[in-house]
Amino acid sequence: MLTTVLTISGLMFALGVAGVLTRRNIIVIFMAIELILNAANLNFVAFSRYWASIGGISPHTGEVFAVFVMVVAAAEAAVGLGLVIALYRNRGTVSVDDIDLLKW
Amino acid sequence: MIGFAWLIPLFPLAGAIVLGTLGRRFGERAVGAIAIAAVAGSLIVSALAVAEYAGSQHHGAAVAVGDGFPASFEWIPGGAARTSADGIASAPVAGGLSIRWSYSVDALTCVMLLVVTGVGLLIHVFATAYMRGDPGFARFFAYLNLFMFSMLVLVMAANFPVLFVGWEGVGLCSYLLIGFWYERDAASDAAKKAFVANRIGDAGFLLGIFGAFAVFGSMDFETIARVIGTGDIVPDALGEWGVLSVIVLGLFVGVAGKSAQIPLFVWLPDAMQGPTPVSALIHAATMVTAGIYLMARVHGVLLAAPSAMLVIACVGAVTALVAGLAATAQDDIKKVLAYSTVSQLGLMALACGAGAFGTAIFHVMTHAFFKALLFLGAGAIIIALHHEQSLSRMGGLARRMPVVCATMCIGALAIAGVPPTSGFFSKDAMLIGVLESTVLPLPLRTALFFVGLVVAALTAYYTTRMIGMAFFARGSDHDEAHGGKLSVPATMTVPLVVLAVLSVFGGLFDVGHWLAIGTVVTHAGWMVPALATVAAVSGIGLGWWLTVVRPGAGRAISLRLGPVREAAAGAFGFDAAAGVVPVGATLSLARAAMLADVEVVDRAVNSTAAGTVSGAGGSNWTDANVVDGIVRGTGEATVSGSLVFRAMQSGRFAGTSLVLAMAVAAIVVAFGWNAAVAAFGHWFGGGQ
Amino acid sequence: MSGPIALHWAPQAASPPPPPPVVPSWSPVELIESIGVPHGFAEYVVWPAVQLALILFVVLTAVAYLTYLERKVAAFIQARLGPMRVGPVGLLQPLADGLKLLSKEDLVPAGADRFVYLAAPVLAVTAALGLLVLVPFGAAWGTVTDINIGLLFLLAVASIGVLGIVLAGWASNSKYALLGAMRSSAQLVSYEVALGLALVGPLLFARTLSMQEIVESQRFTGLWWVAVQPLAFVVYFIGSLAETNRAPFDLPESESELVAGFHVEYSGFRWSLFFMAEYANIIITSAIAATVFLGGWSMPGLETAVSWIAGTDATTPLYSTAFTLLSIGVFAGKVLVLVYVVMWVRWTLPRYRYDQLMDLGWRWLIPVSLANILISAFAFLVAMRPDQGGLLGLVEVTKNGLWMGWAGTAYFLLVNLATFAMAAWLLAKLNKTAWSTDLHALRRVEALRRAGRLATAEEARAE
Amino acid sequence: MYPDLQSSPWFLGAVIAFGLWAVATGSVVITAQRPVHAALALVSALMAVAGLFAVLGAEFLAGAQVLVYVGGVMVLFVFVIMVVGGGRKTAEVEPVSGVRFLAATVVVLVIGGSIVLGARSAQPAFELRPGPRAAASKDAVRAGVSRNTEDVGTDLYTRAALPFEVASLLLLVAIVGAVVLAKGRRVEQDD
Repeated sequence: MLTTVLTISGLMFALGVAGVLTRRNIIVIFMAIELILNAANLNFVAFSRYWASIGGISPHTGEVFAVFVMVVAAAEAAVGLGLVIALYRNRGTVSVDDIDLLKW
Repeated sequence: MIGFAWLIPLFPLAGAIVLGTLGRRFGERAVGAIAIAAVAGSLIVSALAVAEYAGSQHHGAAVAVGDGFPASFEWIPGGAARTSADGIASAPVAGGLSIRWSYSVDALTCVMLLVVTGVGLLIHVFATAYMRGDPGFARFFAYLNLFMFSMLVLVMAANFPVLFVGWEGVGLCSYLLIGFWYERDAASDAAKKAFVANRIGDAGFLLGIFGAFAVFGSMDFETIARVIGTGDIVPDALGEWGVLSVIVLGLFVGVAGKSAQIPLFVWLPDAMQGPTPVSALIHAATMVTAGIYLMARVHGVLLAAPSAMLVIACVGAVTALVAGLAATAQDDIKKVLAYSTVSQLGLMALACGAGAFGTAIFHVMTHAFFKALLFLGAGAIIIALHHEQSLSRMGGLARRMPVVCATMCIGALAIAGVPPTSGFFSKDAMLIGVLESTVLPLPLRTALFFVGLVVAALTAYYTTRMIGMAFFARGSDHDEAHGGKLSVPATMTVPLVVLAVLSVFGGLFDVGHWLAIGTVVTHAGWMVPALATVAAVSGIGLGWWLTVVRPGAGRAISLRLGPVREAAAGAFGFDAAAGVVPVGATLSLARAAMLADVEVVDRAVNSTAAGTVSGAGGSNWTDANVVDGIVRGTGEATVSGSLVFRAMQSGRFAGTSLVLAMAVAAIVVAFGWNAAVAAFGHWFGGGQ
Repeated sequence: MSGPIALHWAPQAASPPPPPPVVPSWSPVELIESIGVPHGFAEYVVWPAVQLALILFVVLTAVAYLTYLERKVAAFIQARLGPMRVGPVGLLQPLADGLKLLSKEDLVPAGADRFVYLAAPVLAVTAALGLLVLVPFGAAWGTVTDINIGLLFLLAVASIGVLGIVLAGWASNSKYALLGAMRSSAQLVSYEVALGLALVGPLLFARTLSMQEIVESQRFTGLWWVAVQPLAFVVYFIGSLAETNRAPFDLPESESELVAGFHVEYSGFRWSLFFMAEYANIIITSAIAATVFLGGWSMPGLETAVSWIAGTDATTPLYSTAFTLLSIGVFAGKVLVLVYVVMWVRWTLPRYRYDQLMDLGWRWLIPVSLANILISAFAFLVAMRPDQGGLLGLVEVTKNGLWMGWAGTAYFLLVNLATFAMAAWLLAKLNKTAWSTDLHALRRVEALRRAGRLATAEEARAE
Repeated sequence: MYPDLQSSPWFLGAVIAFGLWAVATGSVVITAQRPVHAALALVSALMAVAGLFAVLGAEFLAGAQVLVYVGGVMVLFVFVIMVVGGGRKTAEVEPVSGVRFLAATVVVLVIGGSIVLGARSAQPAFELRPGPRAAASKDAVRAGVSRNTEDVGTDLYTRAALPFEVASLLLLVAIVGAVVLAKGRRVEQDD
C-alpha cells in the first residue's frame, strides 16, 4: 500500500524534473517545481500514515511538514512570480534561454 | 491571579509601544485614555494578585509567577543543554550560568506593586491635565508608560539580572523624561547629569552583582536568601571588612546613585527640570525608592555585613541632614521638594542601615503618598501661575486655590510627622528602629537617633516655610489683589484629594509590621513619639512665625546668615564639587595628553613622513618594472585562459539545471546501488 | 487579611451540562434497504443519488426564481411592478428566460482560446454546485454528507470559482473581459482573507469544522453564534457580498464601465451558466452564514413542534420525517431572509470605487477580523473553567459542545458588543487621518498643488 | 466508517485512480504548448493530490491543499500568465528538442526510475493504517468521525510552534519581497 503511494509520488517527481529540464517558459518551470513539491508532500503524508501504523513518533508529523512545505511553496510562488514580472518588464521575455545575463 | 501577575508589566509595555508608534495619530484624549487604561489594567491585576497573596497561606514566602514563555523562560542560557528522547529540550543541567527571566511575588513586592501602580495611576490622571497642549503629549505618555513597565519589572524581578533590566529601564526613562523638553539647555544638561550620576552608581551595583554571583553561585534572590540561611557563609563581624561587606558596599554605590545619597545625590535637584508629574512619580514616589527597595530585597546579605551597614546608616544620616539644611534655603518650590526628597531618602537609608528594613519600606509607602501629593500640588500651582516656580514671588494663594491649599497643607502635616497622619507613624517607627537597632553600636545609635530628630524638625520647618510662602504670606506678585480664583481642572484635584486621604490614613497600614524583615518595630512607650511630636511642632511653629507672622524677621535672619545660607542653598558645595572635581581632573589629564601629543607623537609622525618620502623613490622603480610586468602577464594569461572557460559559462538556466540534475542522478545511483542490487539483482542474473 | 478570596467563580458547579439534544435515528436508507438493495449500496450510492437529484432540482429552480425575485425586489424598491406578463404576476418569467437562453447561439470570439473559453463557465458552475453536497439543509437525513473538514472544504472549493472567472476573462480575448477578470480576481483573493478570518471567530465557539456539528453546537449551547460574534457576522456578510460580486462590490461586472465584465463575450447557455454560478454562490454563502452564525436548521421550539405532530419517540419514521422537513423549512427561511437582504443592499447602495474597495478590504475588514479573533480568543480563554486552563469558569467545554450559564452568555454578549464598539471606534480613529478616504482633504491638497503649479508657471514666464 | 474504508479494496482503488489522474494531468503540465493549459492541468493534478491526501486520512491537508494551491497559488499563476501574455505559444519548440532533450530524458529516467524502483522494493510490511487517531477518541462528538484537523492543529501549535512562527516570518518576508519586486522602479522620463 505504501509502495503504491510512493510509486505515484516518484512518478510525479520525475515528471517535475522533466518539466524543469525541458521547458523554456519560466512560469511552466515554476509549475513543474510545484509538481516536485507535491510529490514530496505525498511522501510526507504516506510515511506519516506508515508511522501511524507502527507507532513511535506522532502520526501527524508528516502532515505538519507538508503544511510547512505548502507555506514555502506559497512564498516561493509569490517571490518567484514577482521576479517573473520584473523580468518581463525589464527584458520583455519569460524564456529562460533568452536570460543569460550571468555569462561571462 | 498570581499566575497572571506576569501581565502586570505587560500592560504599560503595550501602552508604551502603541503610544510610541501610533501615538501621534491619536488625539490627546485617546492618548490619555490609553495610557491611563494601561496603568489601570496593571493596578487591577496587581490588586487581585495582592489580594490572593494576602489571603493565601504562604505568608512572607516568595511565589513564582507562572511558568512558560511570557512569565518565566530561559533568557540567557548557559551551561550544557540536555536533549531528551522525545526531541524536546529540557532544562539545562545545574552548575552552569543560566539566567531565567522570571518574576516572583512576595509581601515586599505586593507593597511596592500597589504603591507603584496606585500612585502611578493618580499621577497619570493628573498628567493628562498638566501636559495638555504640549506638542510631545503622546511621547510623554509613551515614556511614562515605559517607565511604569520598567519599574514593575524592577519590583517583580526574581533575580538580579531581571532587576537590573528594570533598574536600567527606569534610569533610561528618568533620563528621557528629565530631558523631555530637550530644547531647553538646562533640561538636557540635567538629564545628562542624572545619567552620568546613575552610571557611576551602576558600576558599583554591577560589581556588587558579580560579587554576589561569585559568592553565592546564583543571582536568584531566593537562592541567595537560602544560601545565607544555611549558614555556609560566615558573616562578617562588626568592624571586619570581608567580601560580603564589599558586595554590600558595591550595591550601596548603586543605591546611592539611584536613591540620591551622598555624594551622588546631586542629580536629583537638577532633575526638577522635567515636567512636574515626572518629578512626582519618578523623582519622589517610585524610582528613587528603588534603592531602598533593593536593600530590603537583599536584607539577608546586608545583615551579614554589619560594618557596611554602619556605613550605610552614617551616609544616610549625613544625607538627610545636609539635604534638610539645603531645603531650608531654596527659593524654587520644586527644589525645596527635591531636597526634601533627598532628605527623606536619607532617613530611609538610615533606617535600612539600622536594620529596620520593614519600616523603611513603610516610609517609602507613606512618603510616596504625601510627596506625590506635594509635588502634584506644586504642579497645580505652577500651571495656574503660568510656570512660575519662585516661592518669593508667590503668596496669598490660599484663597485663590482652596482645594490645592487644603490638600497641600494635609501633605505638609503628613511629611512633618504631626500625629495622627501617616508620616507620624512611619517616621516614628524609623526613629524607634534606629534607637533599638541590633546592628549598630550603642553610642552611635543614640547619636543617629538625635540626627533623625533634628532632620524631622528641619522637615517640619522647611515644609511649613514652603506652604507659608506659597499660600499665606502677603505682599507678593500673586496676592488676592491681583485676581480671583484660579481654576484647577477636576483631573488635577481628584488625584490630589485621593492622595490627601491616603496621606492621612496611610499610616493605618503598618506594612513594616506586615513585612517583618529586619528589626520589627513595636510602638511601645511614649518617649519617642513625644520627642518626634515636639520636634515637628517646633519646626512648624518656627516656620510659621518666620514666614507668615513675621516675614520681616525671617528675611533679616537670612540676610544675617549670608554665607551660611549661600552654602546651604548650594547643598554645602556638593553640587559644585560634582562639577569641579571631575572637570578639573579631566582638564589636567587633557593637558598632559596634549603635551605628550606635541612632544612625542608629532615628532614620530614627522620623522615617519621623511622616511616615507625617501622610500617612495625606490618603490617607484620596482612598481614600474617588476609589479607592472607581473600584472600585465596575469592579464594576458587570464584572457587566453578565459577563451577555454567561458564556454562553460553560458549563463543559461537550461544547461546549469541539466548539470545539476545529472549530479543528483549520480548521487541517487551511487547511494541506491546496493539496495538496487539487493532487490533487483536477480533480474540481471546476479545476487540472491 | 482574612481567608483566601474566592476569585474563581463557578456558577455551573451546581448544574451539570444537559445531555445532547435528540436527533432522530431513522433514515430513508432503511426504506431503500427494505426493497432489497444491499446495505452499503443503499447508504453510499442510491440514497445520496436521490438526495443530490432532489437538491439539484430544488436549488436550480431556486436559482431561476431568484432572478425573478431580484427583478421583483428591484421593481418594488423603485416603485414599479416588475415582470407581470408571463404567467400570473410574471411567475413563469424564469421559464421563458431559460428557454430563450437555451435557444441562443453559442458564440466563440475570434482569437479566443477555444478550450479554456468553453471550459471556464463549466468550472465556475461546478465549483458553485459542488458545494451543495456539504450544506446542512436539515437535521437527520436532510443532509447529503457531513465531513470533518466541512467548512474548510466549502471555502476551498469556493475559491476554485475564481479560476473560472479569471480564465473566462482571459480566454475571451477582449479587453473588457480581461479587465473585469483582473478586478474580479484581485477582489476575490483580497476578500477571501477577511471572509476566512471572520469565520474563525464562531469556530472558536463551535470547536469543529463539520457543518452539521456547528449546528449541533449551537443547539447544545442554546445560542446562535451571531449573538456572541456580531462583528464577525458583519465582516462575513460584507465579505460574502464581495465574494459573490454583488453590489456594492460588483466592479468586475459593472455594466456602466465594463459593459458586463468577464462574461461580456459569452452568450446563450454558457452565459446562463455564469449566472447560475453567481446565484448559487449567493445561496451558498447565505447558507454558510445561516449555518455558522444563525443556528442553521435549529430553532427554539422546533422539537416541541415536532412532538405535536409525531409524538416524542425519536426512533419512528414519522418523527424523523417531521423533524427533517420542519428543519429544512427553518433553514430555507433563514437563507431566504439573508438572500433578500443581499438583494435589498444591491438596489439600495451605490457601487464602490476600486481603491475604496481595496481600502475597505485591507484596511478595515482584515484588521477588524484579526482583532476580533484575538479579543474573542482572549475572552474565551479568560472565561474557561480554571481546570481547563481558564480563569473565570463561565464556560465549560464538554464533549458535546460549549456549556455556559446565563452568566457566561451575558459575559460573551457584553465582551463582543464591546469589541464591536471598540473596533469601530479604533478603526475610525486610525483611518481618519489616511488621505485616501478623506475626500475633503484630498480636494484641498489638489487645490494646493494647482496653486503651486500656477506659481511655478508665473516664475517661468517672469524669467 | 473510516477504518472500514481503509481496509477495503475501494481504498487501494481510490489511491490508484487518484494517482493515475495526478500523473496523467502532471504529464500534460510539462507537455502543454500554452502556459494556460499547463496551469489548468496543474490545477487538476493538485486536486488529484488533494484527493490522495483525503484518502490517506489527511483531510485537513486536503482542504488546505485546495485552498492554498488552487485558490491562492494557481490564481496567482494564472494572473501572472495573463500579465506576461503567456497565452501565446512560444516561438521556440516546447519542450526543447535535440541533444538537450535526449540528455534530459536520460537523467529523468535514471532519477525517476531509481526512485520508483526503490519504492517498489520497499518492505511488504509497510502497511498503511489510520493510526492511533481513531482509537484515541479525543472526546470525539460522534464515534468514527476523524479529528484530523484538531490533531494537526495541536501538533502545529505545540511541538512545531517555533517552525510555525518561522514559517509565518518567511511568508511575511515573501510578501514584502513580492511587493518590492513586482512594483518595480518608477520610470523617470526626462526628455
